[in-house]
Amino acid sequence: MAAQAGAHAAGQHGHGEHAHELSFVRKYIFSTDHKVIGIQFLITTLLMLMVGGALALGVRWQIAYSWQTMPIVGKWLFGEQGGQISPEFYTMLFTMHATVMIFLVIIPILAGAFGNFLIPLMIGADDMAFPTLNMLSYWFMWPAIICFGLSFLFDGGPAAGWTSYPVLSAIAEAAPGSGMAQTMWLLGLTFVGVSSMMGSVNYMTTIINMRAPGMTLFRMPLTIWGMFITAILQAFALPVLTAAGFMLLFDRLPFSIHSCFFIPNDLIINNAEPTVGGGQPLLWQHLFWFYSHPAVYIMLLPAMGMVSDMLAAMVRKPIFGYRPMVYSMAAIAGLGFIVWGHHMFTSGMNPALGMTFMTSTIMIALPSAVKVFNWIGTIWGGKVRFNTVTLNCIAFVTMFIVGGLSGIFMAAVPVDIYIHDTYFIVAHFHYVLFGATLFGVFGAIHYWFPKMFGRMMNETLGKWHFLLSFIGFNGAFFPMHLLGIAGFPRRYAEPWIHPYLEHLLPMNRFITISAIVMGFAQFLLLANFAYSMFRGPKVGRNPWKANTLEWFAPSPPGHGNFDVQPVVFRGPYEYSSPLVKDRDYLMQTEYLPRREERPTEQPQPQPA
Amino acid sequence: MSHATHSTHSHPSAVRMGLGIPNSKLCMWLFLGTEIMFFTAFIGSYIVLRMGSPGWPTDPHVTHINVRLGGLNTFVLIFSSYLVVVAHEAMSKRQFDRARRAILGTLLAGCVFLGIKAIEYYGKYSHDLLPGHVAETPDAAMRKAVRELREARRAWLDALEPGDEVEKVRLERARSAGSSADASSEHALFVKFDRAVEELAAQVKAERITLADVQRRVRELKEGEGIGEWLGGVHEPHPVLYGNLFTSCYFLMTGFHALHVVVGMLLWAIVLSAKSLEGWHEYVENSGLYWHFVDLVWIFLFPLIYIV
Amino acid sequence: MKADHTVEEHQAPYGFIFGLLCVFTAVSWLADELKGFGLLTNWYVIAVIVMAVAAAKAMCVMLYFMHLKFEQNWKYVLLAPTIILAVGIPLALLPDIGLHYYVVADRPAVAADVVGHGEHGHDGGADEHADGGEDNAAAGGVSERSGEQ
Amino acid sequence: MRNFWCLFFTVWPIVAVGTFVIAPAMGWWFPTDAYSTLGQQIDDLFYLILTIVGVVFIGTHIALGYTLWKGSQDPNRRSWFTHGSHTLEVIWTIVPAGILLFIALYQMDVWRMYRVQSAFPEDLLEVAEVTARQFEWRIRYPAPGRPLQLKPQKGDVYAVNDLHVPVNRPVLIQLRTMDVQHSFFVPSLRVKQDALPGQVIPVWFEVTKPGIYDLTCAELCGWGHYKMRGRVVAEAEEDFRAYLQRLAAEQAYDGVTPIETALSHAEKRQNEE
Ligand code: HEA
Ligand code: HEA
Ligand code: CUA
Ligand SMILES: [Cu+2]
Repeated sequence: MAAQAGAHAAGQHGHGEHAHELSFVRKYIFSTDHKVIGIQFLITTLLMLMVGGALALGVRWQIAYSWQTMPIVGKWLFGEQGGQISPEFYTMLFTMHATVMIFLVIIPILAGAFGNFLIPLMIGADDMAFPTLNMLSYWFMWPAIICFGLSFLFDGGPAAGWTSYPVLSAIAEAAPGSGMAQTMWLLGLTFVGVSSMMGSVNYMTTIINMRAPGMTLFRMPLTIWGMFITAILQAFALPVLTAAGFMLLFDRLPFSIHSCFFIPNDLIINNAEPTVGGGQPLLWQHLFWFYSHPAVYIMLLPAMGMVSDMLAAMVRKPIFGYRPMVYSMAAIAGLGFIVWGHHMFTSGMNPALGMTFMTSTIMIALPSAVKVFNWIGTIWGGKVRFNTVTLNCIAFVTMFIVGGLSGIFMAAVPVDIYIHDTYFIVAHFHYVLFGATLFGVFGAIHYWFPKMFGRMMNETLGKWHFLLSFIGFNGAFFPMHLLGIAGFPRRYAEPWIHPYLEHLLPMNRFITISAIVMGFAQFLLLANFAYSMFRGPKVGRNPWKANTLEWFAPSPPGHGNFDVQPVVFRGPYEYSSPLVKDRDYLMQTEYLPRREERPTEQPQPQPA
Repeated sequence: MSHATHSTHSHPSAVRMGLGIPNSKLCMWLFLGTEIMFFTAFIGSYIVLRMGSPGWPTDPHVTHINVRLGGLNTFVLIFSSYLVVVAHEAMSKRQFDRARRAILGTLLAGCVFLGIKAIEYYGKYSHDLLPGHVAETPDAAMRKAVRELREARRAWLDALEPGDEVEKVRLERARSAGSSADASSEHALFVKFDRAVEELAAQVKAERITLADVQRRVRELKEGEGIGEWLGGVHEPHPVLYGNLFTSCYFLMTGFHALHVVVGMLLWAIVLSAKSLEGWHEYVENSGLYWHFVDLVWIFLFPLIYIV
Repeated sequence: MKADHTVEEHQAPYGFIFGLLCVFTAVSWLADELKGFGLLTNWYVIAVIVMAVAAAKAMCVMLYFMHLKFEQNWKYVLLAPTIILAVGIPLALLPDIGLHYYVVADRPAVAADVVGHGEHGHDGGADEHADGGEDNAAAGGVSERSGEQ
Repeated sequence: MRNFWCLFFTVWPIVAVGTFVIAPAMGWWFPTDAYSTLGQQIDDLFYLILTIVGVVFIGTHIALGYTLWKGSQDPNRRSWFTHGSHTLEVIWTIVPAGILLFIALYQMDVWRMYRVQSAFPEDLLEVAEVTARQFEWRIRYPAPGRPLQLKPQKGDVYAVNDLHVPVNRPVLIQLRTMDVQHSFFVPSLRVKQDALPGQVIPVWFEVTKPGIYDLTCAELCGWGHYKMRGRVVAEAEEDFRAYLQRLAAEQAYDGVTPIETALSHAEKRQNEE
């Protein structure tokens, strides 16, 4: 079926016949196999994580040791400036840090890497609905990487933050030196947009139309639900950002012909001629956050799904409240579309809108609460083994609680008036983005690595990586809440010129050191990854004794995934089912000759 | 292993859970969903920007929006959409020749649409109604006229007195040559023009002249024999309040729509380049969906831009 | 697969729909022409007519040309959220972009009466342009209609 | 090992809570108490949310720690086979819903007072227009005794990075920007409002304690964003008047009459009026 669709889409070139004689290039580089593409995404994004992390360390260095020469790299990078970072460069650092982390790490690692790898496997399909489109979606990330990379080269670098609010981002004079860089940045944004777009329609089609026999919607693992809902969010929200990006791009045209959607009249910027426009900068904020708020759930829902699957498998227990989990994900997605204004409480928007957005934002904590309680419920009465996967999943849950709860402060508008654009926000989103999502991803890497490469990852290294990351992470980001409460504004190249912040310098040094610890812990992950790829102990099909379909395929699965077409008989979470006595898992594909009784709760012993 | 793979691939008959519509059609519909959001962002922005603007140029003499051309274009697109359903129907009945003719018709209609669009764009261009170029107030319009006249003078001067000396020197030379030459010579004409420009510039600078006067003088200059042909880049000053925002929106929306038309035409061109239409049924259906969508967008753009 | 069975698909009255669409187009064109003759001058009436016509045309194209009439229920699942969002965005942008809660600082005066948006009028924010206002109107910069928007 | 991890996941929330408990004593807390009326309400709200959130945080982590500890004790046990509990789901949907709704409704009032123009205090004094630009705050006071106009007037008094306001009465500033976005942020007063290009945004606050407060910029506005430092000086109303008079006199300085004389003339003239 995939073959057929592909052939239709791409014209008439044959498909399948040459499956066993693909050249190296077709097999590993321009491959249309979803698993290869997934792994390509994974490796690319892990490398990008290092890039983004290195930029973050630059940010941290400047805050804690303002204007001091960075050890080792400082002289080399900023020789002309006497080893110093310039304020423009600092702006570029955090802009690119956020850009890389969000657009080249978190979104592609979730949807691109795990989405690609897992969706066909978990629903029992041979491949994605459109393998070629899938390949393109990976390769469209490269122009984006190149554009973002090029924006480093133009002197100032993009200088408007990842939110790139006009007028700062719309008029070249506003940020001298950033002219071409900002334009490149917008182009890069368009390319990641195209890439995600291709991915998301493909995922939706695959999930809707290519499920194995018996795989009804409510037998899908939560990972698939997460990916599915993410794809929907992506499909509805992303075009708006792309559209807004084009509008900003046209506003920036370096010729005398340029539009003025976001440029009001009579601004005198950098002593240039007053602008002639009539546009409205607030429009960008609305359009940007209309995408970027759903995007934060795009950066979370797949991780939520994966963590649910991992937790259930690790504690050998059905997920607590499967349907509420699905519904709450859907609710998060639905509500996610009507809360974007909470980023704009102080922006000068209509206060009536502020009230509406505040209510919806606070309400979004509700489905999140359901999820948190269900995760705890899943662990409740389960058999907990503290391996790397479990540890990362638990970290996900606790970090998400922290990040989510700090969201409540900000959702309360009056409080947000004070903490908006302070480090409280920075703490919040690193807790949800790194604390939740990235720990979830770390868990997922360890969990699905055996399926990807047929080998286990090293447990000891994994635990050390977890321990150092967790401690470093909390050391770095927990104190940021306090910074925020102390009124420490974000995006400050040198906060220390403000006397009311001076006493916070030691805390910032502590944060920076923690960040360095956390940063270097990531080398353990890379090392573990690279080492285990070639040297890890080999495993069979189902090393975790899990239920979902991917474990039914060989490890690693060949082209076409399954040697036997799977047929699905039950939901994905029948761990410790009373129907089978000799083991504590019951795969979705297993056919039990006896008619299954409806699993009841009574005969089971209550949790310890 | 690879054998097993092979067999699953070449026998797509495996039962699947799903909607029972082909993947490609499902994908096309999902894609159209994203396209709706894409145009929503543009159209929505246009609507609110327009409402938020204290004024908006709507007079066709000012905006050079031509409802008749727009209506004609609407008709052309609807007609092409009709041809597409005809083609689709013909494909279902395996009347491939008829389908091919209909598709060719669609392609041609697309060309006509773009042609008319080009005429409209040219109208805007020739009045310099381009985003960022529009003078919004009478003052700005007059200053713009002076600027354009000076540019025209520079071009003329370059032709008259080529060389790499500073402009001032060449200007002096041209002036003195002009005053001594007989009245019909190129140089004399130039001097006449030059004087007019300088006088106008001085008056505009001193705010001693009304817009209507400037318009008249520019018109006279443009009609002036021997001078007019140098003034192609000079436009009669017509301030259009909020014209920049208006043209920004206009070109954004119609431009992206036109881009979609071009993509659609490419899709049709691919079908036509196939030797036989056998097996293209799904392709035609999906491209048709896309084409109808493009039509649909225009159905909304037409009243929003041209009429309201 | 399914493609083979579409042969005996529902034959929609394509020609009739096409005719209908042409008539609709003519109606909106006419609305504009009448305005030219001074017959239909109320901006709102014109706007409502042409937008209603556009919606009707869109329905025709979607239902028949795009075969939505003959599709199964997935069409609702796909189109309902899309349309809600598509209508929702402009509505949500309206309070901030379409109307202004705060005073707009630097609007060239069209004519003082044009600018008012609800309670917040145009507070003399552009004196330097004030005298330009008449000229603009004279030059056709803004037609009388814009006042009603 | 398993006990280590149980301990690990118990200790970290304790450390986290502990940090928050000792933070005020360590000076890692609000820069100062809130010295504005609305600021105090914001702080109250903050503490309310902090309490709720703290309870939720501790509660969820106790539950988490407990389940982890129980679950890791007996490696040979079979897990509890359950697909969830309807009652529990309902409970933990309804209870947080109630709490959240309470938070949402409870704070509406503060927000309304802060931003909704019709809910502003009656006796607002429009002190100045603050215009942000890269990278400074320009302040325009009306001439002493005159009301503030939207457009600059003759006799207006100008200052840079130094905003004086009378204490103990609600004052209003008109916030605007000459170029890009900025944000008017006075941490000690808990005031923050973006300056939006193209619009004039009224911001009101009532300072409750005389003093000099830092004014910073909280919206990225270019390379010099961090150094857009100003101050808000809150002083008794007479002092504020005197300051304005003095500033006006200084700006009207004709190069001959000594400032002090000019000042007394001005005062006399005003008294006569
Ligand atoms: C994965 C990413 C992610 C996630 C999941 C969230 C989740 C949430 N976010 Fe966050 N947010 C960001 C990423 C994310 N955010 C980013 C990147 C920014 C900054 C962008 C920038 O400016 O650069 C931001 C900024 C941001 C702001 C703007 C702040 C400002 O700039 O002034 C606000 C304001 O309301 C907010 C709120 C919330 C809320 C209410 C949630 C909720 O979804 C959280 C819900 C979860 C819980 C509440 C915890 C679990 C629940 C319980 C344990 C139940 C009981 C709880 C109660 C009864 C209270 N976020
Ligand atoms: C997924 C998203 C994500 C992730 C993972 C991170 C990770 C980190 N972030 Fe980031 N951050 C954002 C998203 C993210 N951030 C966003 C959206 C912003 C807002 C930007 C804006 O305001 O516009 C932001 C802003 C931001 C700021 C605020 C800057 C400011 O406002 O002035 C800070 C400051 O401390 C910071 C720090 C860090 C640190 C220390 C990490 C650490 O977790 C990083 C850990 C390090 C690694 C994982 C890599 C390890 C690599 C090495 C050790 C290589 C070393 C090599 C050399 C030194 C050559 N981030
Ligand atoms: Cu001004 Cu930041
Ligand atoms: Cu958000």
